[in-house]
Amino acid sequence: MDSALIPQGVNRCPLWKFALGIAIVGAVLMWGVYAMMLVWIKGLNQTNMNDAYGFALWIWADLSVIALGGGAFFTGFLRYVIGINDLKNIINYAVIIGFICYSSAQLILGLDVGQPLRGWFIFWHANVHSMLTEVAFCLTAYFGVLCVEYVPLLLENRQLDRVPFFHNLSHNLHEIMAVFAATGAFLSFFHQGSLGGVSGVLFARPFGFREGVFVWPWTFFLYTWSAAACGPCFTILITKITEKVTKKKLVKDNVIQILAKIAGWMLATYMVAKIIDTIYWATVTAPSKGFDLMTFYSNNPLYGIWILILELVVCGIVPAAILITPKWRGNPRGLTLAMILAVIGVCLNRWVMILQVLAIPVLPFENWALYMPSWQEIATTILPVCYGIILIMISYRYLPVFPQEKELNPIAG
Amino acid sequence: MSASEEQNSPEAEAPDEEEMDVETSEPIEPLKPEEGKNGAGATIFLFFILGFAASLIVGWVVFPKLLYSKKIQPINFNHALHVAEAAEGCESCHYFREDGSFSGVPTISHCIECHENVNGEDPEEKKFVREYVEAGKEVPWLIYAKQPASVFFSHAAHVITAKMECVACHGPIGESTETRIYEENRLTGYSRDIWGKNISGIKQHSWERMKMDDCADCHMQKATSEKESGVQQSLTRQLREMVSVAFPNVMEVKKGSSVQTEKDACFVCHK
Amino acid sequence: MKQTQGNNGNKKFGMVINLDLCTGCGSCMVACMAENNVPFKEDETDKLDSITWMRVYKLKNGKSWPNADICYLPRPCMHCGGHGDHGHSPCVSVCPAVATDYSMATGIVSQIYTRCFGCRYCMAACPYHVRYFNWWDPVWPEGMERFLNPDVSVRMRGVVEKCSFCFHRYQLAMNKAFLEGRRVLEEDEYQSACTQACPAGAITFGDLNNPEHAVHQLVQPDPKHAGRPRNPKAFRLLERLETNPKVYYVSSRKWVRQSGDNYLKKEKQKI
Amino acid sequence: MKIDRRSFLSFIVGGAAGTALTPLPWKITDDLSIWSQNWPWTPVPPNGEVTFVNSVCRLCPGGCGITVRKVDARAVKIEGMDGYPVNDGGICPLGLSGLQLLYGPTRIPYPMKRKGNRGDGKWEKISWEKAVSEVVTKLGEIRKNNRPHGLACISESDRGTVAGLMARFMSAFGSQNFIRQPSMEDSYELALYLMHGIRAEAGFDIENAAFVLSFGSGVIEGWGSPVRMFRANSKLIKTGGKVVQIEARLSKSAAKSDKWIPINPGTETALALAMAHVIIKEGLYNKDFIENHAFGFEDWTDGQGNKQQGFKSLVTATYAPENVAEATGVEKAVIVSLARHFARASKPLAICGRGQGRTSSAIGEFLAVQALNALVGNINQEGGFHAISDNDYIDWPEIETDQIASNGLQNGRLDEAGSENYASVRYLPHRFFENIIAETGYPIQVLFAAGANPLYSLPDTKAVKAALDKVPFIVSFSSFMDETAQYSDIILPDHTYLERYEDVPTPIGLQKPIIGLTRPVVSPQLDTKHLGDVILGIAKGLGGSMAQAFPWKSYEACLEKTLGRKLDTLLDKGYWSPAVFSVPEWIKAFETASGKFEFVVSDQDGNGDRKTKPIADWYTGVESQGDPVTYPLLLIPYDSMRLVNGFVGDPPFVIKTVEDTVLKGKDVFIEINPKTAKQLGLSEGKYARLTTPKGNAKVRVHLFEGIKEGIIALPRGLGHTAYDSYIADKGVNYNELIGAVYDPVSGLDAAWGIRAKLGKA
Repeated sequence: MDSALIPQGVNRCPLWKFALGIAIVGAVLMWGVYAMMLVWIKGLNQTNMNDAYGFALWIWADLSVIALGGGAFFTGFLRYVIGINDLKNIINYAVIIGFICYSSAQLILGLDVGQPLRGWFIFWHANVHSMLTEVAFCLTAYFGVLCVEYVPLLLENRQLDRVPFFHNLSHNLHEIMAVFAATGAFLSFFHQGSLGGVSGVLFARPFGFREGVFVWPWTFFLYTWSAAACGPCFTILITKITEKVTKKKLVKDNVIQILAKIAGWMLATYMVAKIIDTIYWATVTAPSKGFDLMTFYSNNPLYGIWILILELVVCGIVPAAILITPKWRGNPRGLTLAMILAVIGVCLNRWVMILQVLAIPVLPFENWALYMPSWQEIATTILPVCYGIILIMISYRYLPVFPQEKELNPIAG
Repeated sequence: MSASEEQNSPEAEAPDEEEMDVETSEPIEPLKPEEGKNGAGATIFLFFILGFAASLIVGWVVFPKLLYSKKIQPINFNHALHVAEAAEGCESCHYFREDGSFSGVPTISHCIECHENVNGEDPEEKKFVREYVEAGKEVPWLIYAKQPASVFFSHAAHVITAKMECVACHGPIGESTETRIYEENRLTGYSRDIWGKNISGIKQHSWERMKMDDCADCHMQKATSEKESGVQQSLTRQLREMVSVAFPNVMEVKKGSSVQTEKDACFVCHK
Repeated sequence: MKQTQGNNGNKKFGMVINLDLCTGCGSCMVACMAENNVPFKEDETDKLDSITWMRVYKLKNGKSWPNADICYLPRPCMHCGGHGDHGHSPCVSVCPAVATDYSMATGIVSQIYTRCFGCRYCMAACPYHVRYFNWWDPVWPEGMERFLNPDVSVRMRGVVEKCSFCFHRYQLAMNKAFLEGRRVLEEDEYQSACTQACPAGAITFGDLNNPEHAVHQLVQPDPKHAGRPRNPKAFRLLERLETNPKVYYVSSRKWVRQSGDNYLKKEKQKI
Repeated sequence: MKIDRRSFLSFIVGGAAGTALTPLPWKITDDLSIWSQNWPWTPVPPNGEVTFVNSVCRLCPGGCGITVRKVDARAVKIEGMDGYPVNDGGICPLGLSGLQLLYGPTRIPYPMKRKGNRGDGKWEKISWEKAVSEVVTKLGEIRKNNRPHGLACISESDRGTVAGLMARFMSAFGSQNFIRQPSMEDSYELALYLMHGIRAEAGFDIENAAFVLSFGSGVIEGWGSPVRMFRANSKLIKTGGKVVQIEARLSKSAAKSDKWIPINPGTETALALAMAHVIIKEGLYNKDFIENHAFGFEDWTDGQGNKQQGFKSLVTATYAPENVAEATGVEKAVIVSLARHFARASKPLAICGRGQGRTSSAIGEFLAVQALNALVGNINQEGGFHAISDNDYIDWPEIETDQIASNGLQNGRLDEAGSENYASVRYLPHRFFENIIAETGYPIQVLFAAGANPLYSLPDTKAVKAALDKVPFIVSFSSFMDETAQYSDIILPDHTYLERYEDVPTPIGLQKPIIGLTRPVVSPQLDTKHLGDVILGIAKGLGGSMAQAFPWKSYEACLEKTLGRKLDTLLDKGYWSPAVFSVPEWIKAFETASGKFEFVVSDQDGNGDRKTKPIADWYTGVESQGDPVTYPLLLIPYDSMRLVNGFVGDPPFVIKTVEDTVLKGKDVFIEINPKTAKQLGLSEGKYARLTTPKGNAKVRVHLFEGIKEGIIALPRGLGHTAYDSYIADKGVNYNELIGAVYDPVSGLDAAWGIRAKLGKA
């Protein structure tokens, strides 16, 4: 029925199956939408956040999706600015994933503020000292860039492409994509960094605060770096999952290997920086405020030293080692494992840098504050996941996302 | 987005292998150039203009009419007459209390001092005495210059210390012989005087708009000079700043107290 | 005026709480709630969702019976001056919309509820947990809204609020001063509600820049160290973080003074 | 021209472009944010003219001066009155919350008559005329049946004109059954009557003391007049005065004192006597006072010629420190040192009355503590104990009772106070209710509850309820829907203290007499009526001698007449105090048979004959109820300024200040030593079942190092079943778990705790 919209020369599942898929994911999405409406109408009392946890699951989700969406800016940077041409075979998908991540982030932010109708104050009454201001401006600007990057792909839809205006527009946009990629990388550098600054500048929160080493606040660069390292991992991971689901090979191995190798080296260097940071913080910064390292990891039922080991070793050093070793990287299982670990690692880092910061009592006579999200928070966090799946399903079905698909999957006859 | 959720998507459930079920695109023709292309273009342009014009009318004419409700004051009050009759002019009714607060609109107990009985022929006065004085009810005046709940405004600071004229903010209301229509923003509940009569928010007199920015403008001017304005003001301000840096003892530039904005701090006018 | 010349005429309002005198009765908390229109819910036992601008903490010395000891510690907003007392308190700098600000003229950290859009970054920044979010619409039982104080605006759902050092009382006192042609207040003209109510007289409030004020004399702030107390019995909470609070505590008990900050194990052993 | 899809799209695009150039989107965005700043459901308090009204708080016996800030007709804030002799500007959490009671949902809006069963909460609104006439009819009936003594009244206080009118009403009516809510006043009054020979109030010159020895008194937890005590405590700290707290639990007072001496609860009498032992043995007592102004220190001979033991030989024989060390849990050396410090201090003062002093105690404990004061000779001295004779400004004409009333008055009090067994005691509320249940004496047909809430605040609430079930007609005059009002048959609601005039006699514990004036801060907000006027109305309705006994037109007229010229001072200054006041010298201070301070306790029958029980019987405490095998733990109550324990419950502001280690959700925490908890297999926050001989309750566990092993503590002031949803059904009422324990010599309820057990729930 919708065959007129499907790109030429590729196979897609029957419409009913597609519709069923959309319907099932859509049902979960509607659950999220219901929770979202509850939150907007009744207020943030629908969450389990409290005065100790002003930032919680949502902000974690926000920071995580932005880190994971970092694949878009970094792949774009590599493809258009550095000029690694092979990456053109995955860039479309990286852009779509980035677009989903960033639009999700904005949606979550819209939910998270207590007064969404006044959200625009962040632009109109901006405070230049605040990390969030920088985040808001760069994030919005970069989302604009992502839209511009997504548009040409949309216009390549068979029906839209027939309109000469759209056809030309798409072509021209492709021509100048390098400019946008560079802008995107620039903006991303800042907002990824500012997100790192969010906890890094909290000088009265010794667990989050970072100073010294090279530049203040050090978390600024760590965040940019980790996003550049783990974003592409996420892009690869989603590509692999898509291949699994569609039972097709969509991107050639050499493309994946190039990206994985770069991500690996980014991750490895990031880990060096992160370990230096951790050592400096644990031995200089925190003790100067009266905190032994172990006070951050004891006297509570959740946050033990295991979390530091998990983040740095299991989800940091291990995937970095796999990715920079050609033999291990070449092994599909090794590659997948590394991708999963890297993604978990960056999400865990964001969790720790937001939620653990708030969990740790700073006043000596206060206790650890623990928190369990409400179903409304969970539903609204799953909502963007569903939205992402649906957008990927639609994009994959109707747009020529993978340039190598036709070549890798010739239609018999 | 995590791997597990992606795999839950129905596409994971064994894509059909049968050729028949697989939707494959059909080759299609590129769009043919339409006939009468110029004519169509003109039509499209016409509709663009139509839409454009319609929205301008809606936005500039219809919208303001819809946005504000019009209310008539409960009593048609003659300021000019009262100012002439009252012994101390404006201060007879609008005065400072001992604690420095400003009385604002007088309460019925104040009005009774003169209007315990009907004094004259004016039907409005009769109505006032009958409906409010005799019933012991306060008049539900609609306040043109009503402050939002978040604002603290010190009349004493402005009128006594800074010696400002009432007219600067309230306009020549003391000369009015009848009350004008009170327009209330249906969304915000604010008096129209706050945003300004002009829907675009442009003002000709200082009293025509009383938004926070209008307060801030004046407070910024106070920080530099009271009379200069515009370019002249900013130039002298620059000059003063340079002098003050070089010779801090000679000249002191008054910066606002706010660390964030270097204007006056928020708690000067907010509560 | 002589004493204030060194500070450009700026005031630095601060509080000294004598923990030896404090009985932990909770009057300061209630006085604050009553003065500042703090809302309440049926269940306020979840202290992480219970707005108490002033909160009294119970400190324990950690010893077992019969050597156990307790002490109560009232905690208002610290009105931090930040590093070097430049006004960059932990919370002020992080607010993306200038809804909270530091005034160099008074040293008070303001919170403008109508500007705040509820991102709660300031709450994450504050180690003292003085900032509270209005998770709920403020609701008073029918009729009880009659005791609400018009000098303090009621906060709507979805914004952050905190202790203002009863700044509205400063505004009102200034109002009176303006009427009387003054621009400077006497020490007793501006006192916070908790100070006024404290039945044990444990709270002292005044201008830390003014050597004639009791707060200055009680703690002898050291201007070289952004106001660190020179009185050995006095301390500030989390002095090591260099937040430079303007709330000082006095206690004759060593363990109480040490409860005000974090110490490494080896430092503790030395003590 | 063809209007196709593209034309339509073009129209939309043109419209969008045009709209962007109009104020519409920008103004709407702006206005929506302004709307969110002025949500119509968020109240905006109206501004107006600010005025201040001075009055006196009536929410506890503390009698603090208050200044109420008003904006136009609204009262917006209660503050302490500067310069008021009791509190000088300070104010407690409850006093600050008064407006929540005034404007709150717990108020009774109009006279109401019960519909359905008692306690169902179904009420019918009736007019004041009907309400008064109902009561008049009921009272008329019992008078007609010659049973006026079947009327009883329970009241918070027996001082001041309103309580005076009520008491007068009872007398004129022909009933002796005017009962006051129990408090430490009962014990102090009795101790003063026995030792000083006068009916007087205890006054403590704490401000000027140098060494305060507190036997469990919550010096900074609401004992006496709370704010005054806070100020006195602060003054002591500033002047270097010492406070020693003798208490089983590390209370706030204990923590703030200079020294906390943990003691086994209930052994305070023994400790005081052991201290007396040391003081006497070491000759540290005030020789002048003991030799010249005291009787019964040495052994003596009574009217029958029998040798009687004196105080000295009692304590030297029995109360050597080493003898009491084990029982009290206080080491001998500590007792000796404490006794020496106390006796050698320049201005020592011993006080007692547990916690806030809202219960009576064994008379022996008060006698022993007062004996300490006598030994150091601080009675009526600066910084010492002052006996303040009733500052009797109420001088009303004698009542001329009619025959019915005279007959009624022939019947003694149902509670047996003043009877042969309990000769000097004035009120025994618990015995009153027990006698109703046991149907001893005569039946009570009508009960007035005025400013008292016995169904909540008397021990063993189940028994009180059973007693109330036997009273056919209960009249409540409460302003608030408290437990007793909820269980009454008709409610004639009083104004709150912010809506009425009333004189306030000397606050409890003050060392000089003053009168305060409560006055209307706002006009009555509801259809309520001043209790004084209601009493006058009922008396008038009854007519005859009743009407004659109340010659005043209204309560205000009565108050004016009673206070005379003092009223001008009261209206002007807010309080009246005698221009010159001093407590009498020792030589004039005592009106006992000997004219001296008496260590021995004897009935004085006026002809010099002394009849007494042996001294050892008097100087003794009581055991707690329950057997130690079944109930291995001891449950004691504790008081807090954040938990109101009088005739009102916690207003919302005050309950908000309660810590989450005291109350969480609807669960109350029981304080327990971690070691005891471990033995019982309980840990922090766990639910437990608390059982006493009187009842049981579900509680949660809070580990507290400030309490001795084997002892558990529960706060007073929770577990209300009435009032509003801010306080009702939160926690457990301690009084449900405890019963009265009789002091055999005085008849007073002397319970200080009860045996208990705690198991997993």
